[in-house]
Amino acid sequence: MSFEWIMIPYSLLTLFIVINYGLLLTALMQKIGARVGRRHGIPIWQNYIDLLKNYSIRSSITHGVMFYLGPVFRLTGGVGLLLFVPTIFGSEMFSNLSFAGDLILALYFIFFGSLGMALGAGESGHPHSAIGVSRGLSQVTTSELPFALAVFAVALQYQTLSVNDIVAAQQGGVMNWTLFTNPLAVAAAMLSFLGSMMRPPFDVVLAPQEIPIGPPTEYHSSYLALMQTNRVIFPIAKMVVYMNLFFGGAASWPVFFLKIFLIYFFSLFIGVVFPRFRVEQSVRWFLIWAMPLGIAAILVV
Amino acid sequence: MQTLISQLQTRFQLSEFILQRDNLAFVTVTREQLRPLLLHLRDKEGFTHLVLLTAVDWIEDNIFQLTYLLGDRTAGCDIGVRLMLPRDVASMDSIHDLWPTAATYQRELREMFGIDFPESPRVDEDFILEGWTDLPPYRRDFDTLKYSQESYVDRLGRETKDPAAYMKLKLYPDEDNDG
Amino acid sequence: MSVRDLLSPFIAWKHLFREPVSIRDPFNREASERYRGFHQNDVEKCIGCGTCEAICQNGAIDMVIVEGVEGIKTRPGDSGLRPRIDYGRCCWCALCVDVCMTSSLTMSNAYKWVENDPDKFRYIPGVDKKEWDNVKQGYHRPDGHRLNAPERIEMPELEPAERIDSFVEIVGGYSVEQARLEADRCVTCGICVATCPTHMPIPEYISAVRDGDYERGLKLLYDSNPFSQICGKVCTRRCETTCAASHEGDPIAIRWLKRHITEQVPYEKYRDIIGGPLPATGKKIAIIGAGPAGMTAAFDLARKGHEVSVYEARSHAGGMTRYGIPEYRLPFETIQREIDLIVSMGVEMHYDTRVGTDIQMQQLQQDNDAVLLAIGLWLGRGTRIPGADHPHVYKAIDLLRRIRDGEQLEAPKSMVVIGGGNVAMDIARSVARLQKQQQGEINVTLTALEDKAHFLADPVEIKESIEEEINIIDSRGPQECVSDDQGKLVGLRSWKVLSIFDDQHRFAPTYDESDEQLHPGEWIVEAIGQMSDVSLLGDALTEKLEWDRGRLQVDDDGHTSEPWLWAAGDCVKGPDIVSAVATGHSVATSIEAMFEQKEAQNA
Amino acid sequence: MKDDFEKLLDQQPEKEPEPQERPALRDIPVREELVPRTVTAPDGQEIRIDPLQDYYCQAGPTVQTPAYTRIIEDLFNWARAESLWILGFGTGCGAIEMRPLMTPRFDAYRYGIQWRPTPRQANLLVISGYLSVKTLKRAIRSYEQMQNPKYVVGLGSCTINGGMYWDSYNTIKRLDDYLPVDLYITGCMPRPEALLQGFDDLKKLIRAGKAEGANKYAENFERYKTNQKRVIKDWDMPDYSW
Amino acid sequence: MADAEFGKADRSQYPHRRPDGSLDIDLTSGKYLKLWQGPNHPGITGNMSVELTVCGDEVVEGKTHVGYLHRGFEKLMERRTFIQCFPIVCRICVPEPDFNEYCYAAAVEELAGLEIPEKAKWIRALILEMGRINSYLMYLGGQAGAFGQGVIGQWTTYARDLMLDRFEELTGARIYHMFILPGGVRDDLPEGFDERMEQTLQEVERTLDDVYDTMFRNAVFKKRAVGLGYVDPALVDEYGITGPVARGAGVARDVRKDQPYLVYDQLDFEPVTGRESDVYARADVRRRDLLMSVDLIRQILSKMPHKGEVMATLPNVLHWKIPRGETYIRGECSRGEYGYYLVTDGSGYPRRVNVRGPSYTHAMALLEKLIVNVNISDVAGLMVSLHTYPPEIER
Repeated sequence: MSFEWIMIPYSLLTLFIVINYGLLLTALMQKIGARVGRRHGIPIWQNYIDLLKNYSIRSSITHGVMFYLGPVFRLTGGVGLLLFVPTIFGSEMFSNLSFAGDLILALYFIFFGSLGMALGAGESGHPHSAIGVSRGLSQVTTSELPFALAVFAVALQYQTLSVNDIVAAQQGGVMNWTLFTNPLAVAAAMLSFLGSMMRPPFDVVLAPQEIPIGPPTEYHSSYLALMQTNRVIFPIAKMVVYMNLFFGGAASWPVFFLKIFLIYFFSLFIGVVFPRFRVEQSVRWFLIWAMPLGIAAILVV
Repeated sequence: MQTLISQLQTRFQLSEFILQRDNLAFVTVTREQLRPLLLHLRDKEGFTHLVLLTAVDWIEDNIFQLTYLLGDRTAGCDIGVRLMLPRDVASMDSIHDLWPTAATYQRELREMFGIDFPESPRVDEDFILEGWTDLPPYRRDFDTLKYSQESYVDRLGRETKDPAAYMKLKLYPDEDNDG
Repeated sequence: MSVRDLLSPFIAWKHLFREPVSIRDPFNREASERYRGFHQNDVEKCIGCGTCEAICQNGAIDMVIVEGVEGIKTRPGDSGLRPRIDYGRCCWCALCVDVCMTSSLTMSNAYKWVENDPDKFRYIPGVDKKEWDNVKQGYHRPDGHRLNAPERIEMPELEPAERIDSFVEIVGGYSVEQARLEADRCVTCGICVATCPTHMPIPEYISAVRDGDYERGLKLLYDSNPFSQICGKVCTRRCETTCAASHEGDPIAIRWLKRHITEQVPYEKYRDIIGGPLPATGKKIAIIGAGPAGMTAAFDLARKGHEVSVYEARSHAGGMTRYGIPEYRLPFETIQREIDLIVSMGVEMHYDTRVGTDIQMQQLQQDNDAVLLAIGLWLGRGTRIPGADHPHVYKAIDLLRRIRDGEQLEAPKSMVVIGGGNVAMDIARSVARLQKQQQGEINVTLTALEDKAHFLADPVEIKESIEEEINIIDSRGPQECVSDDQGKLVGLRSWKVLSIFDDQHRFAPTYDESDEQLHPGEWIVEAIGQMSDVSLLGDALTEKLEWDRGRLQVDDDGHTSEPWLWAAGDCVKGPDIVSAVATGHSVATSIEAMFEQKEAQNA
Repeated sequence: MKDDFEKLLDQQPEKEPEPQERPALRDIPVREELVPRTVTAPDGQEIRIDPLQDYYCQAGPTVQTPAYTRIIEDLFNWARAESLWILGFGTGCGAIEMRPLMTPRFDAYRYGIQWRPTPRQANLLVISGYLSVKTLKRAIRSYEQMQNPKYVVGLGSCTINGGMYWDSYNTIKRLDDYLPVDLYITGCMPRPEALLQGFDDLKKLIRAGKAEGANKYAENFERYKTNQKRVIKDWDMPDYSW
Repeated sequence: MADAEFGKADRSQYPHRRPDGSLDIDLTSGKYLKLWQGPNHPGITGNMSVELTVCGDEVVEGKTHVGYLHRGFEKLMERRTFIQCFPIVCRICVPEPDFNEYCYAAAVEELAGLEIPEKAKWIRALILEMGRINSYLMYLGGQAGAFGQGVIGQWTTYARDLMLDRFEELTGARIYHMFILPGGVRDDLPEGFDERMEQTLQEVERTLDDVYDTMFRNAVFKKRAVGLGYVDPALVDEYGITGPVARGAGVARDVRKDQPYLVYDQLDFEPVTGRESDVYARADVRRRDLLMSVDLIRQILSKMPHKGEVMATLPNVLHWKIPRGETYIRGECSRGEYGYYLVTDGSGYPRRVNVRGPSYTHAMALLEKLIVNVNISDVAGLMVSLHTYPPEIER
């Protein structure tokens, strides 16, 4: 695929849609979670207000350059991830900047954000941030490992490193999805997915009851707003990757919305009802349960 | 309870025995005998539970009363061992080695009454108060209302009238009632 | 880790499609029926006694002056103050509601109050209008939940059967324990002090009873009332009518507690406790009449060091307490102790000395720096109905005096008393005793214009009279003292009273003439009021003085229009022993002030 | 808002002519970890550490004016009002009613109210009842760590005039001496419904642009600090802590 | 298990003790980190703090700091009359205030020689059990929350809210009931209270069923709670441990049974005990104790006399004096033994009141002991499992 200038406004449009969908979706997820807790939960538009509010805070203080760059890196990671994988399969407008090797780039971006965050939060000097970062890095590392293995398995399976091609290979019926063609890889990836969504049982990084609230402790006003923006983009971007790799991608926005919702809901479904693991417990959990699955997936392929 | 006390009385010099209830008695003991008595009660008589340790300020008599309340949970009865301490040399031997939890009580007594327990762990650390510079607040000669009014500012504009005085002012102002 | 442990938690998801349990509109949710919310006060019921302030451990309540609100005025029984509550202090424990003496203070179930000015959280419930003023729900003191005993400790008394045939004192007096319990009921509000004519420090001496410090109590008593022993037995105790406890229970037995103090202190110690007179000043004062008013003034002035002479027409001091009150209420001994105490302050007594005959007013005026007229009300008023001039129609006051003087009266077989005041009760009960002693049977009828609820007599008197088989017939207007053909009195004819006063509250009784009764009686006693005998003044002086409807006109201090002459006691105000004491005090103060003024002029 | 504050300023001189210094019965030691010291780094370099200077910033707060046009400021105020983030700091017994507030029965999330565990992200400090001197110190620090605009709600009668601890030696009586308070909710404890009402009223204040406590604090920084230091004897923190 | 291995980790880098017993910790060495949890910390129950010295992820020393809620109650009571003390005592323990009211009232009654009506005793017991349910419900939410399971707290707080409604209609207040005053209780039960109580109890039971399924039968919760915070039964006496913490260690001590007060001798129950003495066992003891309270309330409501006074005749409370004496009254609250030591001197004011809250021993000496070698993540869960309420420590 060759680069065309029109792809830039197109991908910005994608970004716009995804941000809005993300804002609404996270609110919706909160509402669903609240329902389980027998209450109504936040209004569906609450995230917009919170975002606006945080941008409108008048004062902000910084702990150094990295502190400032942390959220920027994180946002870059989210946006980058989104932009370099095709959002809607087969659509000229919403394929974004995907290219032949985009799968590797995607993996890189997934990690990039966390690293940026780690640097920024580390700079803030707050012990809770520091603890959160060390926990985060160890957990992310182990949780991404099965994912990487799964991706590797999938790449092997389809013999390509282009997300687009992988999606293309899954077209033509539900049974063609990686979900069914390579269930082990999907299982490994989904377990890893749980680990990256910052929901119980793998939210020890944030853990409000222990280290309020982990890495972002010191972040506020526009920094926080940046992070919030990222928090709605990044999971979706990530889920786009998942959707493309394992669930047959999406050929239209409605299908996209539905699939993203379901994938997101999966993490919620588990997260609402479990407490969290300690960090070494979750590391061990990933190594014991998810890693073998990933390795098995490769071996099967 | 009664029999226990009479047994104790043969071994220790006890005074002022009060049987408050069937299952609660208070005895007064001398400083030297406190520790043997506590040990005896704990190890021989089954009073293994240190319920509380606190002080009472009898400022008129210039003494602090220390009350060691021990409980026998199996028999469901308690004995309060009282010890009179001169107020001006308020210092007492620590019993944290008998009950580790006594250290906390002793820290509080040190802070709130100014009764010292040398050897008790962390006894000089701030416990409840922080940066307190006045008299230990639980002492009777510390006036909390006075301190409060001196340190903090009440909201202005409050005043009250005594009904009888106000009626006098209003109904028979000229009269002098002193006879 | 079992599979069950992995799956079981997902049960939580069953709530997903259930309606949330949140309250739809939490802004308008009503609190429960009993909720202790913001205060309400029925300001018209409230008497401003300040008990709420006393019990509030937060110092949240101030008693503040409320002006310009209808129904709130400083008057006997109402201080005119109202509680203001500081919601920067309140903790909604409702002790103030529980202790409220009139149940005027209650709580609504309103609970929302947000303000950005912290000074606005102070308000006077009932006066400062709030939206919860008319809310019905909320905490009110539950029935039977009292923080102080509503019932008076009963006074040990002789049973009617034991007392009816003698003049032995009925009331036994409290024991120390009983007195302490009764004193315990007092809330120390001091509302009563204003009502007491002589403003005795009632809460203080009740506190003394509570503390068992009777000597302090006695000092307090005698500082304001040298007739404390007597008042402890026969005071009209107007204080008790305004007692805060009387609104929801029995008033404190203030009189009995006063009596208790005087009984507990040995008489020998009285003089030491009260203290002797000051050094002599050389000023001389003459007092005419050794009743409560005269003797009070004598006591006050003698203690100041003045030379006081009292002129009494009768053979004993005490005035109306000696000659007007039956012995079963006030034994002689009590009076004597009181008088002896006053005399011991250096008062010179001249018994059987009638001013006007034995000594002249002019003489007194010349010999003294001041003269006090305390001659009381010794002439009984008559009804002037037909037949009232019959020799067996008596004035109550005369009969009482004769009985107290020890005269051996022969009681009639039957007797009718006209009047519903204390004097009427006294004579009825005294004669009843004589009847019981002499004939073994009581036949006394008491009629009055008023209905029983409006009798002027003390309710206790009425109750005891009924116990003593006095036949009380209320709302009867006397028309004629009927005699038979032999001129023997047979009884009183009366009509039923429809109303006593007209629209302008003037005395103008109307009768139902169809309802006529004849109350049989060999004697008829009129007990409808007394007047003073002012003949001693002499015509010239009588002419000079100012008069108001038959009474001497005096200013607030008892000063007459003559600079050297004061008047006090029943002859200016009353009849009532404690008022007499009060006027005695004020005259003494006034005379003292006059002396000081003169001194200042001389100097 | 201005009025009552001026009133408050007027009141001060009459009541407190001079801060009463009580003779110290014992010296308050500086906490071990706050003592300035010299440490040797692994590479042999000597580093001078003064924790009170190094970890915190001494600069006072500044007044932050609304820098936008009216319409944008209004929009921002609306957003601020509809997104109240409460600092999860239960300073007194009032904290007990915060839990029902955030749970199914009252579900304050419905009204845009959430709690945040860190002062940096919170913009509403709820002083839930009495403040002991020891907590006051922490509350002040938490407040100062919050970002402008920030709001303070005093909850319960003890924040207004001492409440039932009016004669206690260890609790402050008037919150507005130490922090700028936007609203008070009376009660002991105020019910969750009353709290919701209070937050609703606070929203109105914010929307009207009247909740400028942070600027008030900056303007009168000296006075607040003087008051704070009068009661907090153990002042082992810089005047202002970012 | 893996955890056991974890416990056997290399200890060479851990600080050793100085001769005086304190730990030899050189903060400047960079090996250790001082970490304050609280007072502004959501994982801490109430307003208190723990000063942790951590090495890696593990706590080497923990010091409890209290006093943030100190109001000086014991001092304030010395200048309040006996009745004036009654509204302030309940503030000593916010989540379960009724034990303060009961213990104080009972102590005053004993020293004043006041006998309270039979019915008042039943109502008092009812209120105490209702308070216990509230306290436990709050605890369950907190325990799950400390391990990151928020939904339990939502449910239990709702159930607690319903119970607060019952409190409100009975006592006239939600949190500070101020209903048990010396001499009895303020008022009788309101009309129809029994039925509404029954509905609430059923809702509580339903909630508990859910809680049991989602919290107690939860792999992750077990992973976190089992084996954490082991309390040696031998420590029970040494550290003055009472209540569910002791019962979780298998020591069947319950004041309701050992020294029955009010009407507990007429009720049918057995103390609930556990065996493992870890966080999970304590949570389970409390859950079963809660169910027992539900049963006790049913018993109380059915056995309670229908008629009768609820308040003894008090002397005028404005000048109520109590002769010289001293006594100690205890009750079994949801955290353990709650007691009041009251000394009177014949005046109208208490000479000395000392409140013995169970948290006093649990949160100080015991917590400081248990917290050593615990992972930072588990500090909150461990603290909550001791069920401490700071205001009763510092009063």
